[in-house]
Amino acid sequence: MDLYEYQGKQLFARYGIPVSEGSIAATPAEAREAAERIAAPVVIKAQVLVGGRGKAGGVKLAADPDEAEQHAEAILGMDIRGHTVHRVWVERSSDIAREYYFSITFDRGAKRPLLMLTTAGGVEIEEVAEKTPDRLARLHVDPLVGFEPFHARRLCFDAGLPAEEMRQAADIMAAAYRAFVETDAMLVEINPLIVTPEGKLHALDSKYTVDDNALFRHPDIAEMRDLEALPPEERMARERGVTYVKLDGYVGIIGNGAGLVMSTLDVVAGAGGRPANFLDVGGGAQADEIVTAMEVLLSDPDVRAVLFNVFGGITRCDEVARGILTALERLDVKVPMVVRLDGTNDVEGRQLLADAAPPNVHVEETMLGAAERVVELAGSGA
Amino acid sequence: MDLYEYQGKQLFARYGIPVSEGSIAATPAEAREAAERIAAPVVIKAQVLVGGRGKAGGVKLAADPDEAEQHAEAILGMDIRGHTVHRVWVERSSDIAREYYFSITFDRGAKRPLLMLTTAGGVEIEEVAEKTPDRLARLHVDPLVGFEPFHARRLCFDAGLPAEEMRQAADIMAAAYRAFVETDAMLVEINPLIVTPEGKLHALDSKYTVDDNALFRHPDIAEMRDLEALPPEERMARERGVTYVKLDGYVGIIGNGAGLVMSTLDVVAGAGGRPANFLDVGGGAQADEIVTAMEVLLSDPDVRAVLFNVFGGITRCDEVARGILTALERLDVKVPMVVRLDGTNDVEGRQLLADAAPPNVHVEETMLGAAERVVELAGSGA
Amino acid sequence: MPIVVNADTRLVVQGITGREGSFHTLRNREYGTNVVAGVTPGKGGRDVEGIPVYDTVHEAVRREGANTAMVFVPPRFAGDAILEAADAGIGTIVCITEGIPAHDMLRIYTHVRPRGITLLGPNCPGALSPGLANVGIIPAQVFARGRIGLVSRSGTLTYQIGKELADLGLGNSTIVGIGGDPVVGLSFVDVLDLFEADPATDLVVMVGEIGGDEEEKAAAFIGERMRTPVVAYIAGFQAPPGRTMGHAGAIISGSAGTAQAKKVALEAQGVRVGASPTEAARLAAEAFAAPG
Amino acid sequence: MPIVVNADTRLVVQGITGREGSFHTLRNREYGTNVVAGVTPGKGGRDVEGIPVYDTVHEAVRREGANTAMVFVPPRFAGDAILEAADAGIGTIVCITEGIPAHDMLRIYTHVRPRGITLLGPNCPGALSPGLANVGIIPAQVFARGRIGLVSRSGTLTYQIGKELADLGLGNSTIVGIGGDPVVGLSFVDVLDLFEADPATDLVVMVGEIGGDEEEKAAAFIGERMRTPVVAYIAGFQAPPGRTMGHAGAIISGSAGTAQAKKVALEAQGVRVGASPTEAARLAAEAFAAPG
Repeated sequence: MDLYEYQGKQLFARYGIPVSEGSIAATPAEAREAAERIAAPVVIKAQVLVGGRGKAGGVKLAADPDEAEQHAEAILGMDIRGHTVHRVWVERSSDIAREYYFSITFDRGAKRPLLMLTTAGGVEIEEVAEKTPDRLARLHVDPLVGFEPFHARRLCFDAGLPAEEMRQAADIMAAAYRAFVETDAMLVEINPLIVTPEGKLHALDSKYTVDDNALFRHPDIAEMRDLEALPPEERMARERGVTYVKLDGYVGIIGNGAGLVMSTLDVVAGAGGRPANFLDVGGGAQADEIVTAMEVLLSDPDVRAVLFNVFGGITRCDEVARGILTALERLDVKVPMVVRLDGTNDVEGRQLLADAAPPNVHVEETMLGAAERVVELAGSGA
Repeated sequence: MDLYEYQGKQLFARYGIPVSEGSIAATPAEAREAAERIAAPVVIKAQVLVGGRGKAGGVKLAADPDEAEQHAEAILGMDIRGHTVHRVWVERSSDIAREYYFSITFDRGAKRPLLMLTTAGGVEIEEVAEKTPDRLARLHVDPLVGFEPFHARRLCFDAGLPAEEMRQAADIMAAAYRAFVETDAMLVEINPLIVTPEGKLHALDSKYTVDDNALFRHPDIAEMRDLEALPPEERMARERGVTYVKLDGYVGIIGNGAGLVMSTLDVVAGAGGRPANFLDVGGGAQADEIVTAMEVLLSDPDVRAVLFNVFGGITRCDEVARGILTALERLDVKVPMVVRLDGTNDVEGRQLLADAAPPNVHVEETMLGAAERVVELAGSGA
Repeated sequence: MPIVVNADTRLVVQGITGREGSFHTLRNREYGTNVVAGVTPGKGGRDVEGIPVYDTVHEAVRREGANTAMVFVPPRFAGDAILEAADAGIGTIVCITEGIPAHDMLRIYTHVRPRGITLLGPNCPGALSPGLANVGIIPAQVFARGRIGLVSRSGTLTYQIGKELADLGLGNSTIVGIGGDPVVGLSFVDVLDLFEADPATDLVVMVGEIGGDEEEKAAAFIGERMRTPVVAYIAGFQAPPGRTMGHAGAIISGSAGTAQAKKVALEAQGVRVGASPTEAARLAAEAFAAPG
Repeated sequence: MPIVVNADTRLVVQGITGREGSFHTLRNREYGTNVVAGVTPGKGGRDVEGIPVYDTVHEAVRREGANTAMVFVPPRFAGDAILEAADAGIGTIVCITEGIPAHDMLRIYTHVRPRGITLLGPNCPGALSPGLANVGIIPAQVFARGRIGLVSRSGTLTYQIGKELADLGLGNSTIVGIGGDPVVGLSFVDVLDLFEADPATDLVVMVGEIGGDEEEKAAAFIGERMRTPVVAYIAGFQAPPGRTMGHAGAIISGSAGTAQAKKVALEAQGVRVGASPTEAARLAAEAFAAPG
């Protein structure tokens, strides 16, 4: 789960990482009030879960409350790379002497947290890694031993931080590590980590991702989720507990198991079609779950045909067939469906479909055959 | 550093282990006030850093404040195995259905914390270990992984705890483990861990030892040290930062390095003498430290002769000789001294002593020879 | 002796009295797996159709000599269950549970790895050595006994490929589902290493997917160390970056972890990569028929 | 090649710019030890009489190929220093510092042990292989070169015994001070194991003291595994129970850890235990003269 800048900064503040004074605003009037409270020049920052808002005009400096209100007016509702701005963060403007970068990522390859620090901050870290790799200090922390003072020293010396800033940097890194572990984060990024003309270090932006699987122990963070930010189909999927990712094609795809569904997308693409989505009903799905999944998938108006690809292990194919038939009864299904059932109780499943013989359902024996068929049907059904 | 029962219970309470309501009292009047505040039958418990206070009459039940005052009167000032009672702990009396035992010790052999739980509590654990070893559940915890729910389950099931008490026991064990780690404890013992007739678990006594080397990070615990409890020579030694242990003999012993001093005690005993103390001046001692050490040692009126055994490594023998001569000047040394100097600058050291030729100082070449000489001098000097 | 699970397996099932736990335990036993015990705290002394239940894994080890554990407990307790099994001296731990927090697995992995414990999963279908033992949820009927090792991050996709191999008359020595989480115990490299040393395996089919760099590491390992031929399949060419595709670990981060990059890395080491499960099975059949 | 420190030692000193650190570093170098670097955070770029100083151990490893570290920093920072050395890939860490909290050492020991790192100390005088290298504070002039391995929990007591051996014309292959703390890296058993495999060592003198059960474990190890003869000395027969005798680890807990118990355990395995350092040296001379 990705957090907005202001949410990440709330967590920063909780762990003692210095951030600017600020407020969240959903309307230009709220932005004005925030600027009045701060009583100093402020920055109005679009809150979106995507990069590049600066270039898109989503970050503006305002000298006074009037200007804050005007900028908020312009930014709220803006579309930034497909994301609508619903809220702006209004914070006290900072004077910047230097910009650094610090992050902790969950390095699954090394199976350890990876810490990175560079004095070349304010740009994408990939750029630093590519252009000035010697200015990028990197190290891994043993997750059982944790973050020790020597890690801080090594990062500071390797990145070439001025001696007088090391104490502050070490405190920020230790706090960020604590936040990373205690909030089950997959990413904690401070970019830029600024140095003010007075020599104070300070987080000017935040990128913060929390492990979905650990949200049960962080109810406060789980509540930060903004369902508004999702496309309507994905919102529906999330509410109903279905694993769904919207894509930009027109062949709706349902299957059981993440790997098989991903493979189905690829095979459909190989057959010349464009997948409209990824939808995994998971293992052991019951008829009801099949109906729910169908409903989510069909709520996407781009879907012209549906491919049902199930390999029964725990999942029983007769149960899936029953789900399909129920869905056809309950929902007004206008698009053709190709169904391929294999594995546990596949014969029974196919028999159920053959007996009911719904007019727009086409049963195929193989995955490859099913993919070819659905592409053909989607093409002619437009 | 060993803590008194009431100090250990303060730490228990801090970590959420249930303890009885109570107060500390240094006078019978304070004990009466405490009993009045509690307004229920109380137990008056002598606070001493030694076991066996129950048998010695140091624990008494009082039905009312009058009785509390009387018992406190009797217990305060009592001598329990060489320890004078300066304070009593007055706590609400508990009803006891069952007595358990739980402890966490620093197991240096296994290099892990050792947890022990038995339902045969209230007696010395050595007795349980010997007589009913199958009722004693023991396990080690990996210090990097820490205490996990499975440890609690295993202890509870292995010890045969009733199912309905497991939740409470698990919470107490987890709290005790946290206390053990966070306060750098070498021992956390709850004996008895009682079950009340209502089924509540509760710590009725505490034994708590904290690592001296870690006191720098626990100033609050360091302040709990009761210098009054020490014999006067050891109090003086502690105040002056000298490593000193009082023994019951009459040959005063000073040396450099714990192993060499222990060995010197043994060699003196082998020569027929009885050591009065252990005193290690440590590595690299300067003349001033020698004077201080001598002062501590000579404050013991039992000392009839002194053996100075130094093997110079970092320590320079000439520096030691200078310290001895200064001490002889400053202190009124009435007992004979045998000095053996070997290692770094030994020739210079011996020369200094030979030049000054103080009347009661005898220089010996070997450790064995020095031990024999001091025993002889101590015997004739009585 | 086939790898991970085999005739020496003495299985204890953690969470045996749960609905899923008991269902799959009995299926595994029916298949011929030597299921010696189950563990459910507080239910010690009962039995599940004759399988004795204990309160702790330690007891199951002491009383029944269990050497392999299958973890079937809910995600918030599963990490603790793995640590319990490791502490009890279990040598092979198969964790089926999906949804364990990644930080829990980081700590557990760091703890068990240097102790030489074989941890399979979490979020995996388990391991099956046809004819000998099945530990997990792999539908054994799909797979025939044979000499092809199969290793995969995905469950159903593995069954698909097993089925396609069976259709071509080919069977498996062992099927190992390593799991779809960001941090799993056995990696592709670990399993390839086991297959390389396994006299019962003549060819390996490796089924990867987007996310992480384990397939790339496997490619390097194959190039440097393997004599047993390997054929691969990679899923997720159509996956968009930054989205989790069902498995917690199936996500392209920035430009890292794409199916294309994995395919290129494997092909650079001479590994043929099928464009579909069907083609992967066909390539395996060709490699199997070719002179070693 | 003598054990722990020898001609291959490339030493980095952590805390080189401190008073004690620089004094002993220069003494070690003067003796012939290959001191390649020092580390003091913030003083990188300076030098101590020609020895380059770095800010981190990693840099000292990268630039100077250090393979052994000597830790000379104050107790509250020493644990961190050991972890830094381990993280930097140092294979042998000698920690002189006294007073490190026992819980710190518990965590450090658990971390470094499975990684195969040789940790000597803390609270130890170091190791000396006469004529080759001296890492620590052992006064080299006391010891002659020879074929007796010497291992001890105590510093000055070791010097005493070394001197007594020298007086009898005997010298040492390596002198190892394992340290007087409750948790130290190398135990008696570890060092005995190294001496057993060391062709330069014909006899071992082991110097124990009260507290813990490492001498008892050593006795068992000697009985089961050692062919090299061992002679012992134990200090602390006069120590009262429950009191720390100078070394944090020198304490009799209840009835455990007494000198008598250790003596009995050793003698039960045929180890002769001297009643004084003088007698221990004499027993060593006898054993050394006897046909192996």
